[in-house]
Amino acid sequence: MSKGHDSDHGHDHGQDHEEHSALSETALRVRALESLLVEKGLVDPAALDAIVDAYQSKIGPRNGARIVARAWSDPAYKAQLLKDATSAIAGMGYSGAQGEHMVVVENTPSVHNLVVCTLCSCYPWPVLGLPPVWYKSSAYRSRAVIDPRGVLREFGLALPDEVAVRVWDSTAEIRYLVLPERPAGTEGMTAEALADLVTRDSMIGTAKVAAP
Amino acid sequence: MSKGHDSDHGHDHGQDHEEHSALSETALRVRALESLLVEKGLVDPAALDAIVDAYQSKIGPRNGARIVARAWSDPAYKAQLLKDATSAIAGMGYSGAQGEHMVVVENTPSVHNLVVCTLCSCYPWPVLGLPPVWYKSSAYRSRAVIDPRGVLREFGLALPDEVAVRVWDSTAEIRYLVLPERPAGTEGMTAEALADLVTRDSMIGTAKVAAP
Amino acid sequence: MNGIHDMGGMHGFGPVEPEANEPVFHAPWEARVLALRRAAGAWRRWNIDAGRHSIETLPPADYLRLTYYEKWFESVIKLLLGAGLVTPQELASGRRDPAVPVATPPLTADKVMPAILAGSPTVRATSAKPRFTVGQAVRARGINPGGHTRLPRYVRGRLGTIECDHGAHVFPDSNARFEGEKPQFLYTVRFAARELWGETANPVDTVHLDLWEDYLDAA
Amino acid sequence: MNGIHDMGGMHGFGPVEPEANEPVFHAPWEARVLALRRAAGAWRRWNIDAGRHSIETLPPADYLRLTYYEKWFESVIKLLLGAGLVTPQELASGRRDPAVPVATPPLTADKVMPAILAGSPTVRATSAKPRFTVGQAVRARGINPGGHTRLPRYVRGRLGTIECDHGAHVFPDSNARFEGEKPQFLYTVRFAARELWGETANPVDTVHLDLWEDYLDAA
Repeated sequence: MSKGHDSDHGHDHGQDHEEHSALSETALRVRALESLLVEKGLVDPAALDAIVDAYQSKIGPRNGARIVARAWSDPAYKAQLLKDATSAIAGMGYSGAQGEHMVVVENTPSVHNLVVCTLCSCYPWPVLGLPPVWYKSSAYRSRAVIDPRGVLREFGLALPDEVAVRVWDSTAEIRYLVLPERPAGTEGMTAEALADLVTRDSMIGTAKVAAP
Repeated sequence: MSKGHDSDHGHDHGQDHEEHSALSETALRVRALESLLVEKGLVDPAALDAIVDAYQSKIGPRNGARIVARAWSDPAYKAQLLKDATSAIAGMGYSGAQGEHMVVVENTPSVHNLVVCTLCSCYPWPVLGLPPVWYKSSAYRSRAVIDPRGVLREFGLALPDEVAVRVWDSTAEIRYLVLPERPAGTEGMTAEALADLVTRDSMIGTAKVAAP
Repeated sequence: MNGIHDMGGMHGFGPVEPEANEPVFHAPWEARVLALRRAAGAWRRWNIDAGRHSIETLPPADYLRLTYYEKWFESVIKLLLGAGLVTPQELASGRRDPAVPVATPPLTADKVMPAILAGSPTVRATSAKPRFTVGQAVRARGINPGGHTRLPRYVRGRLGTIECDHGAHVFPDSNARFEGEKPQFLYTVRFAARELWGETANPVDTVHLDLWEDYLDAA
Repeated sequence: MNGIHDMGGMHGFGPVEPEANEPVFHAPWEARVLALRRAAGAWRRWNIDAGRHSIETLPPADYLRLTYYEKWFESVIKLLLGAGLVTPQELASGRRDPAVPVATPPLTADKVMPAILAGSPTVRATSAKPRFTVGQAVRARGINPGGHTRLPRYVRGRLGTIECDHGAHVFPDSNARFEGEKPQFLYTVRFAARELWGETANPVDTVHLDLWEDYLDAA
C-alpha cells in the first residue's frame, strides 16, 4: 500500500509519483534557505523547532478521536458538536490554524460522509493534525468528488447503493470532521477506550470504525 | 521566440518546457526499438525512410499556400474550395492522412478564423505538413479557445473588438484550413508569386498575409 | 476521460512561443518515431482513436513533461505491447524472441506515398436519418465517460447551434475500445464564447467543435 | 484560474494509495519547510489566499511532479521574493545582503502555540443581508476568472441548493490579489451528483461546496 512512497521510479519515465523526489538536493536547498532567513533575522530557529514540535507531537488525530469518543458518550456534547462544532471542539482545547471554522458531519446507517479538498489539501489540522500523503494526492483530490464510491472501495469500504454518500469539498475556510458511527459491542466502554478505536481515516470518511 | 526549445532548464525545477528533454537517452531508446521491429520483420526500414522523406520534403505548408493562391486567383476554384474543400484540394494533388475530410474557412474584414485542437494536436497534414511545436504546446491548446485574442496579440495580431473571432477546435476527423485575406497591392501577381506570400501561420489563423 | 489532455480553457501554461524557422524535426529520432508509429500502425492492430487514448492515459505528470514525439514514442510502445506485436522481454532485451517467426512488413517503401495519399476516411454510409438539422439549438451532454471521448469538458452542458452536418462518421468512444465503429452523424456545433466562458468574453466571438450525436441533446 | 490545481472530477491519476503507519513527516526537511512557511508568514506580507495562488501558479508540469512540501518550498521562495523579504542575489548566494539591517523575527518560540491555537478566522462582521436563504435553488456562475478563485470548474453552471449560511467571510478572489478582504456571505451549497456528473452517478449521492455570493446566481 505504500507504493507511492518508494523511490524506485526515476524521474525519467516515472509513474505519477508525488513524494520524495530529489530528496537530498531539496534538503540542501531547504537548509540553505533556513540559514539565510535566520541570518537575516526573519525567522527564529527556536520558533521553527516549536512549530515542528507542535505538529510532530501535540496536534494529531488523537485530538479528533477524543472529540468523537466524547460525542459517542455524551448526548448533550454530541448535540452541541453538531450544532456548533467550532465552540464544542474549542471546549476540548482544540482550535486555531486550519480549524478556525469547524463543521462536524455525522455518519448514520443511511448517510456516509467523505471529506476532500479538490483545490489544494485543506484539512482540519487542530483535530487531525497534518494530512496524510494520500489525502494530498492528485488521485484522491480528483476522484473523491466524481467517484467517491470507487475511492471508498479501494479503502475496503463497499457501500450499498441506497446509502447516500455526501462529499464535502473544502473550498473555503470551513473544515469538516466526520463523526463516524459508533460500532457495536462498545457499550459501557470509557471515552478513553473508545478514543483508541477511532482512526484518522474514519474521521475523514474513508473508513468506518471497527468493532473492538 | 525559441525559448521553448532551449535545453537550459533542467528537469529539477524546470519550466513547463515541452520539447527536447533527455534527448540522447530517447534517441538511443528509439534506435533500439527500430532495430527490434526491423529484426522481427514488423517494419521495413526503407518504408520508414520513405515516411520521413514524405514529411521532410514533400508535404508541407507550400501545398496549402498553392491552394490559397489559386483561390485568390480563380473565383470558381475558391467557390469550390469553400463548398467542398476535400475534393477541391484533392484536385490539386493533396489528400490523405490527417486531411481526409477538409473544411476551408475564409477570413474577411469582419471574420477571423483560428484553428486549434485542444484534445491532442490535430492538424491538416496534406496541406500544411506536420504541426509546429507551438501548435502542439499546452499553452496554445489551452488558451486558443478561452483567450484567442490574447493568443493572437502574442503573434502580433491585435484584432478590433468588432471583428468576430471564430475558433475551430478539431475534435473529430474534419481538418480546417484558413483562407487568409488577400493583401492589398497584389493585383496582377501570378498564383506562384502569390503562394510565396502565404505563410503557414496565416493558414492556421495566427497571422495575416502581409502585403508584398 | 476527463484527462490531462483535455486542456481547452485551462490557465497557467504561459505564453505561446513560436520558433522562428522551425525545422520539421528537431532531431533525427523524432522522424523515426513518426515513421515507426505509422509503419507499425499498418498492421491495423489498433486504430487512431485507440492510439490517441494510449497517449491520453500516460501518467499526467509525464503527459505535461514529455515532448510530443516522446509521448508518441511511449505510446507506440504501449500499443505494440498491448497488441502483442512485441513482448516485454523483447523490449527489455532489444532482441527478437527466436520462438516467434520473423514477419513480413505490410508497409513497404513503394506503398508509403499511396497510403499517405489515401489516408483513412472516417465517413461511413448509413441509412439512418440525422437527429439534428442545421440551425437547430442543441446542448452538449453533461456526461463524463471514463474512456476515450472527443467531447471536451469545456462545452459540456453548454448550449450551441448545429452549423454543419458532416454525415455519419466512426464514433471514437466505441472505436477506441475496439467495440466497433458505430458510425453516427457528426455535426459542427457553434457555441458563443459568452456561453462557454461567461460575460467577459467578446460577444461576437464563437467556438466551433465537431460533435457526434451521442454528445448532444436537442435544447 | 482554471489551473492544474483544479482537479476535481479529473480521470487518469490512478488509485489512491494509503501508506500504512505513515509518519507525520517523511524527512526532516519537510518539517522545516512547514515551519519556515509558517514563521515567514508571521511577517504578514502575504495572506493564505495569496499563498495558495503562489502554489497554483507553479508551472503545471512541476505542480504534478513535485511533492506537497516541495511545492510549499517553491512557493515560499516565490512569496519571500515577491514580498521583498529576500532578494534574488541573497537567494543565489545564500548570504544576507550586508546593506540590509538584520530584522527581529515577529514569531518567537513562546508565541508559537498561542498563534496556532488562535489561528486566523475569516468570518467578518457585516451589516449586509444575505442574498440567499437556506433551501433556495442557486446556480454556480459560469465564470472563468484568470486569478485566484475557489469556485471549482466542476460546479460552474450547475444547479444546487443552499444548505447552510456561514455568515460573511473574507473573499479569496480579492484577498489573493491584495485588493482587500471584501467579506461576503459564504454558503454551503449542495449539488446532486447527477447534476454534476450525469445520469450514471448514484441518485442519492451529493457533493457539498462552500461558495461565496459572487460565485452564485439565484436559479
